[in-house]
Amino acid sequence: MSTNDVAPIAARAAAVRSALIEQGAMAADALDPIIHWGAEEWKPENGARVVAKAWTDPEFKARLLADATPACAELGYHGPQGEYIVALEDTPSMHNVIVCTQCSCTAWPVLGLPPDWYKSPEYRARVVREPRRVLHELGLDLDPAVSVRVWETSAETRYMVIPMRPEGTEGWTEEQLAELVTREALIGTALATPAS
Amino acid sequence: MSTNDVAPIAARAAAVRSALIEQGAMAADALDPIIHWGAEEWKPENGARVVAKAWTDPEFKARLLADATPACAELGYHGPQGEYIVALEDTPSMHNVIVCTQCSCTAWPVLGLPPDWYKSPEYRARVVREPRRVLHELGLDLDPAVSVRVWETSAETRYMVIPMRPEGTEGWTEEQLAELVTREALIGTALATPAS
Amino acid sequence: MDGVHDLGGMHGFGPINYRPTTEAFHEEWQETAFGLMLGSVILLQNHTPDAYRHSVERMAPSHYFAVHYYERVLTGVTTLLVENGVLDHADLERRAGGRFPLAGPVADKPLADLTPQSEQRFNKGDVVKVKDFHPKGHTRAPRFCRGKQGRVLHVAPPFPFPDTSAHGGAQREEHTYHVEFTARELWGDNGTDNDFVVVDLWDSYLEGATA
Amino acid sequence: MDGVHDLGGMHGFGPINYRPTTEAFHEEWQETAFGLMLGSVILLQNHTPDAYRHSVERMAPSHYFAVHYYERVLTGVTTLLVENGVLDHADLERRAGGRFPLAGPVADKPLADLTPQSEQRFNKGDVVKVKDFHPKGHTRAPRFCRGKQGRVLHVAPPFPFPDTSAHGGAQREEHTYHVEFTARELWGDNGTDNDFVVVDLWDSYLEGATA
Repeated sequence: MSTNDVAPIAARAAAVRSALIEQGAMAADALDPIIHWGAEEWKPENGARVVAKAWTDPEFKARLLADATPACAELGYHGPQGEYIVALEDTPSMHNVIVCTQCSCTAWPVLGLPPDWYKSPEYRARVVREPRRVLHELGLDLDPAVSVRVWETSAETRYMVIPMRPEGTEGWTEEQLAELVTREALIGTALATPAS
Repeated sequence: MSTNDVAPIAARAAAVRSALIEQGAMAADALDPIIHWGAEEWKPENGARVVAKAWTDPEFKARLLADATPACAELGYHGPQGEYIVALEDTPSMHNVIVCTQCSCTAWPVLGLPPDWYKSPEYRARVVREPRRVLHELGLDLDPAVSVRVWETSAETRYMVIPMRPEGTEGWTEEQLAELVTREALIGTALATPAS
Repeated sequence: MDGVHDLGGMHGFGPINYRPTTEAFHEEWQETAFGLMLGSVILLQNHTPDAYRHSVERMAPSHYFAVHYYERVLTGVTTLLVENGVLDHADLERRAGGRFPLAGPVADKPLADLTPQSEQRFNKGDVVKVKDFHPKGHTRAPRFCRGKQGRVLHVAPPFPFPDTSAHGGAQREEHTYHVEFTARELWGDNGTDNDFVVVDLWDSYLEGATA
Repeated sequence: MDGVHDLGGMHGFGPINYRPTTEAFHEEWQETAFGLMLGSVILLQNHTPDAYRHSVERMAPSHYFAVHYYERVLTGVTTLLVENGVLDHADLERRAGGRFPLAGPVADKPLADLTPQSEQRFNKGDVVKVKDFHPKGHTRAPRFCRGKQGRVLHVAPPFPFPDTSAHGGAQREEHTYHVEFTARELWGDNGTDNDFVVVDLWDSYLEGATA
């Protein structure tokens, strides 16, 4: 494709928005609440709170692993791309990691919109084929004895990883524990680690 | 890939050439004969002469279909990418067409270097899967009863198509007949047709 | 479709630009693209997420790989809005002050010849095989697992079948299954003994198999 | 490698820009790229066409699809010249006055676990099946025919086996076979009854089969 005469992407986006508004197909502020949800409400801090509660409340954890959708909704996390959430529990013998090879599906209500690296062709192509090498490159070295399950988000299930609770966090509050869980830990490319 | 700071392709080509020359790895005129052969000597007019001779000389045609490499060499056509040439004869019930899906291999001595369209991802991707539709788009409508063989140049065999001799060319000279055979006819995306 | 978007397991991709960030959008046009992607649910009749995903898949490969995710989003959504007559392509190019490349057309006969499966045919622990089918249209069976055998880990609820839903067909629902494949099954001698890939697959994509 | 260069049968590609032309080169740099591609045979020790082809395949997909054929040629050849220590990448970028993107590295363990076949195992008329293998390195078995059955039309002479030759391995020779596949075998219900694809395949890629 010749790219010289292509309009700048910002101009293309503005063209679509202005055309819809001027034609009366869309109110001038119609996108504002959507963008607000994407930028502010759907965020990994939500999933971190789910994980912290699972670490501290065995009954909640049982409900979460049995059916994560209502369990997340208990904490107020539900909505688009969260219609059917499944929680994947890491164990000493099994590490879980999430990808969407064909587009970039993610559980928005608990993970937030996916980060650029998760949406990259490089991650999408490689993690299903060489997960240990990818994780190593991203800074996570797994013991070869630990099995790896890569979860491909090919249908409507939206996954979240429940990483293992770090040692040395006995007695921490849910709020303190939630601080240990990044978006990358919820995807499975990082562990939950105490600030060193 | 960020393309803003990439050197222009002409500057990159010149850089390689000048570096090799200045290092003494290559003489200043070392590429000239190669380029001459690519631009001037390997050309579809060669293959057209082969076809015209096959149309008029049954014994040559028999040798060509039995082993095209020495038959083409009889006319002086041999060299790189012509080490093993196979001639594919079109018949009223079978049409042949050539592609190289993985790169753009062609029988240089008889077809010349491949044209841009042959090297395009579009041709490479589509002609093996939907040959009739591709041929239709390129202006060649085949009778549905005619079979199509698409020849994928995946190893070292280099193909050339022997199109059917057009009706109404009885008594034409080899030179006249050769004028009817384009590079596209040697690839199989066109027929040999008398100038209308 | 066997498209370049179906990236799982493809070789030739280099290092991942891994920069954990917290903000969802880096530039305003990305917000607009995202807003339009969700907003198009209201703007388009018969809109489905499957039709949207397919609109992105139909982008020219040279365009698909050259641009940021949200340019793919904007291109796909705008293609649907133009195809459905909501917007006019020439008007958009005039407004944008330059070319506005859209995705390519939907293929003729986009559907594979799959048998609809409204009942749950498989259960946890079953061995299944993914059909080796190659439709021209939208499908969510990644190419890397077609023809491969795996084991059902979990039965998920029924969801609309994307291959028909993307093409204006029946919104029929089918169960999906979390099917675990061994890396050796998928990648042959390049696989590792204790690596697994779990793919979420609709019932129609599968047939029964024996271990 | 399962790379984006392996285009046969991929969907999503649009109209072919079909302009029959007679000239081989449109710009001088294209002549240079072609000259270097052939000239590198002399400049490089252990040079093989297979190593050259693989150097192009290793380009980043975003680069591969964005550029003209002869830019791919130049990129591949230059990558080999740099990898073999003939040229220095930084020096080239200084000379060119900007970035000079090269192809990516060769994969670890690029070879598939195939059994060498120095003898001709098949004959005209035999039914054969292409192994469903997925090496990380160079191979000339197109992905669209892997796992598929066809019929041998013709036995070609032995030629160096590209999968090893591209990676500095033994220059062993094996027969290749022109194997005819029906469109239905390759593309399922999208195939047509009287369409065929003939693929030229090395002996190691094949196993015997029954019709």
